[in-house]
Amino acid sequence: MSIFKKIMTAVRGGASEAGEAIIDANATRIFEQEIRDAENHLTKAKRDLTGVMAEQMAAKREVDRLQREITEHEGYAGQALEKGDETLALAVAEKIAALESDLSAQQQAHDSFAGNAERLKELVKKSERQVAEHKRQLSMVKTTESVQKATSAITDNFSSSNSKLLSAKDSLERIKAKQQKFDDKMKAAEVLESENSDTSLEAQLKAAGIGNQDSSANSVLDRIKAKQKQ
Amino acid sequence: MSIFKKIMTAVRGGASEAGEAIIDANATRIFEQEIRDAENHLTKAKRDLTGVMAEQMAAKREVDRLQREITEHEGYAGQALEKGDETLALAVAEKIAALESDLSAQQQAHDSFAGNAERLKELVKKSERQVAEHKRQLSMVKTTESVQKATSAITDNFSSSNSKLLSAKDSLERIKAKQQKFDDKMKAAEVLESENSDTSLEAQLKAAGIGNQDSSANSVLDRIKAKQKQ
Amino acid sequence: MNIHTIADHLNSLADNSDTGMSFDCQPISGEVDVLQISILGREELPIFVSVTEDQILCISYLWGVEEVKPECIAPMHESMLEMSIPMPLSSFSKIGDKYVVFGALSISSSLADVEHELTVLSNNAVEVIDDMSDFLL
Amino acid sequence: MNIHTIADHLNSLADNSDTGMSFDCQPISGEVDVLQISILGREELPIFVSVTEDQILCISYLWGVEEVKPECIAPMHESMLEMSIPMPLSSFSKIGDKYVVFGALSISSSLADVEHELTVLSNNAVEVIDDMSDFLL
Repeated sequence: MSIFKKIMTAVRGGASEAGEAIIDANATRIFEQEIRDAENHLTKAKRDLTGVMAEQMAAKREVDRLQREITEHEGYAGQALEKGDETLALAVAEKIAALESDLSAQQQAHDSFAGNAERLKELVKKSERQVAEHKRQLSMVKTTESVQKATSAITDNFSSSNSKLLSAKDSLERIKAKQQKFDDKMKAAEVLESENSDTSLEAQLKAAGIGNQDSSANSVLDRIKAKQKQ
Repeated sequence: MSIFKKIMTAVRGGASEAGEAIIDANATRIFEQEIRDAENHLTKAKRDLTGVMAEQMAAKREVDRLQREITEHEGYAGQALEKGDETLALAVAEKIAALESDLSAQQQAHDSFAGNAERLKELVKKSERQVAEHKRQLSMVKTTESVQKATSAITDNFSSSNSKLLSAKDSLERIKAKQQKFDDKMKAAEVLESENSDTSLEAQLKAAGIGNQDSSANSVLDRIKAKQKQ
Repeated sequence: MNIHTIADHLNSLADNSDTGMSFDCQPISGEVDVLQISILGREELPIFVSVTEDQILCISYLWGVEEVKPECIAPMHESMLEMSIPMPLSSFSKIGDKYVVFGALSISSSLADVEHELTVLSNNAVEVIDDMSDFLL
Repeated sequence: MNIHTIADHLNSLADNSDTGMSFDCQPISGEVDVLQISILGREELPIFVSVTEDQILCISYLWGVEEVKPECIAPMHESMLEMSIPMPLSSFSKIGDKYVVFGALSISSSLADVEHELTVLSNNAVEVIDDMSDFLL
């Protein structure tokens, strides 16, 4: 059964089986090990690819060098023939034959490296896709298990707190009532604030000596005298 | 009708009414203007709050200063009384009475600023909540409209391209077939690669002069002679 | 990022949140750590946060199957699926016999991202209950 | 972030994607800009990307209502809601008469985030079709 189907089955089981693992702990460890293996495999494939591409480049350089040398020696052989020196020409031709044999070997090696590099590139991409896919599946398993355990913790906490479970409609009603109360309080505070501003003005008038003076110099003096008698 | 219900109604309409706006362009502009207004309102409330808090602090400093000065003058009045200078004591008491009147005004101003600051803080928070809520609602409208327009563009593009719409099962089958073909190709490439390695070895043997020599010196010389005759 | 970092951040915000919301965090112990987050004035609709290896899950419980008018289950499911794209940062889900709205954030999200997610999730939850209440008994 | 930035990035990746996937992007003109993204080997299940003011929406179409066994609509809707949390980075939705999986990213996401989202979304889509095919005709 695919991971997706296992999870579909597990979540359908619901809160009653919250403790049950989707894939057992051992299977999870195996799954995680598989991801690590795939990642190691990927690292190895990338290193191999780097090596093969270096060899491919080296072979290409050797092919180019041999081709240049062959062209050069063909020139020498031509010059020897023009001078009528058949013996020298044959010696050069022997050298060319050896170079050509070398070239053929290098060309085949190069083609082989190129093919190998192509194959390794595909392998790297395939491994990258597999690692991403395994990680996605493991994330699904872990998320599902986490949600089931969290649900279980929340349910336990709720039952132990003896709080009454409200319906969604009742919750909403209470929230709206609190909101209304808050808005009313703000409006009242605003009214109070404007009243306070008036009081403040009154106080300022008093400070300027306009209006009633509730603290006369004589009463202050009486107060200080009373303090001294204590 | 709430934005949420408008969107529920609009998406229920489906692709056939894709072009229809959830709230008309003019209403969207009004909505966006409301958000800008709320943001300006918020900026103003924050500035007011900063101002009021500064005034509150200034009033607090003044209250403290007046209290210190009253205590100081109470000391002077006490000393005047101890020296039996009732006239001087009364003059100081007049000063204290004035300071106390000042203090009462400053204390009232301070309390008023404090109440005002509290109210402005609540107002700032409320405005922040409103701005966030309006932005959330506008995002819902814009996302829904964008999805409807995108769906419409995709549908138009699809019908104009005359491509045959595959069922999900058929699509999956084709994807799996391509996957299989790719895996087969990779396996074949691997086999070929190991064969190539053998060929490469053969080529290397040849280069070392072991095995058949297919390019003899004489044939090279004949080739060069033939070239010269051209 | 773990639930304690989130709790410390939200508790330290006090009046300095950019969203105008006041949070109160309470860890719940269990096989996994869960943070119960109450928002001032919305204590009836707490948000539960848990952290896995790769994501931060924020869940708000909406209502139980038993609160839905039986004939409304089908249209409700359809509406939930239809509203899933328009609803920002959250999706509907069903956990056991409870319907929820939830948001999942990357483990590398900033604390500001988490705060924004919680605010939008709470607003989504309140609006969903208000506007889907026709489906409820 | 707009669809052209995304297209340029994905097209320039070639062999250098970290996810092993090769993308091919094709803009679709219309009232809003939409980017059709094909993944090599999965051309039958393209992903459509559009960008709004605050998010990047990635949508993969699964199947039409007419492909579902009529008696399976209800259990399918329920499974979709139940799988919504476990399925990483994507959720189910219904657009008109089509079912989709989609992912929404913040407009401030990095191009690497977008690439990761597309890869996971594509994998989710393929797996969903495979594992929900019992519901289909």
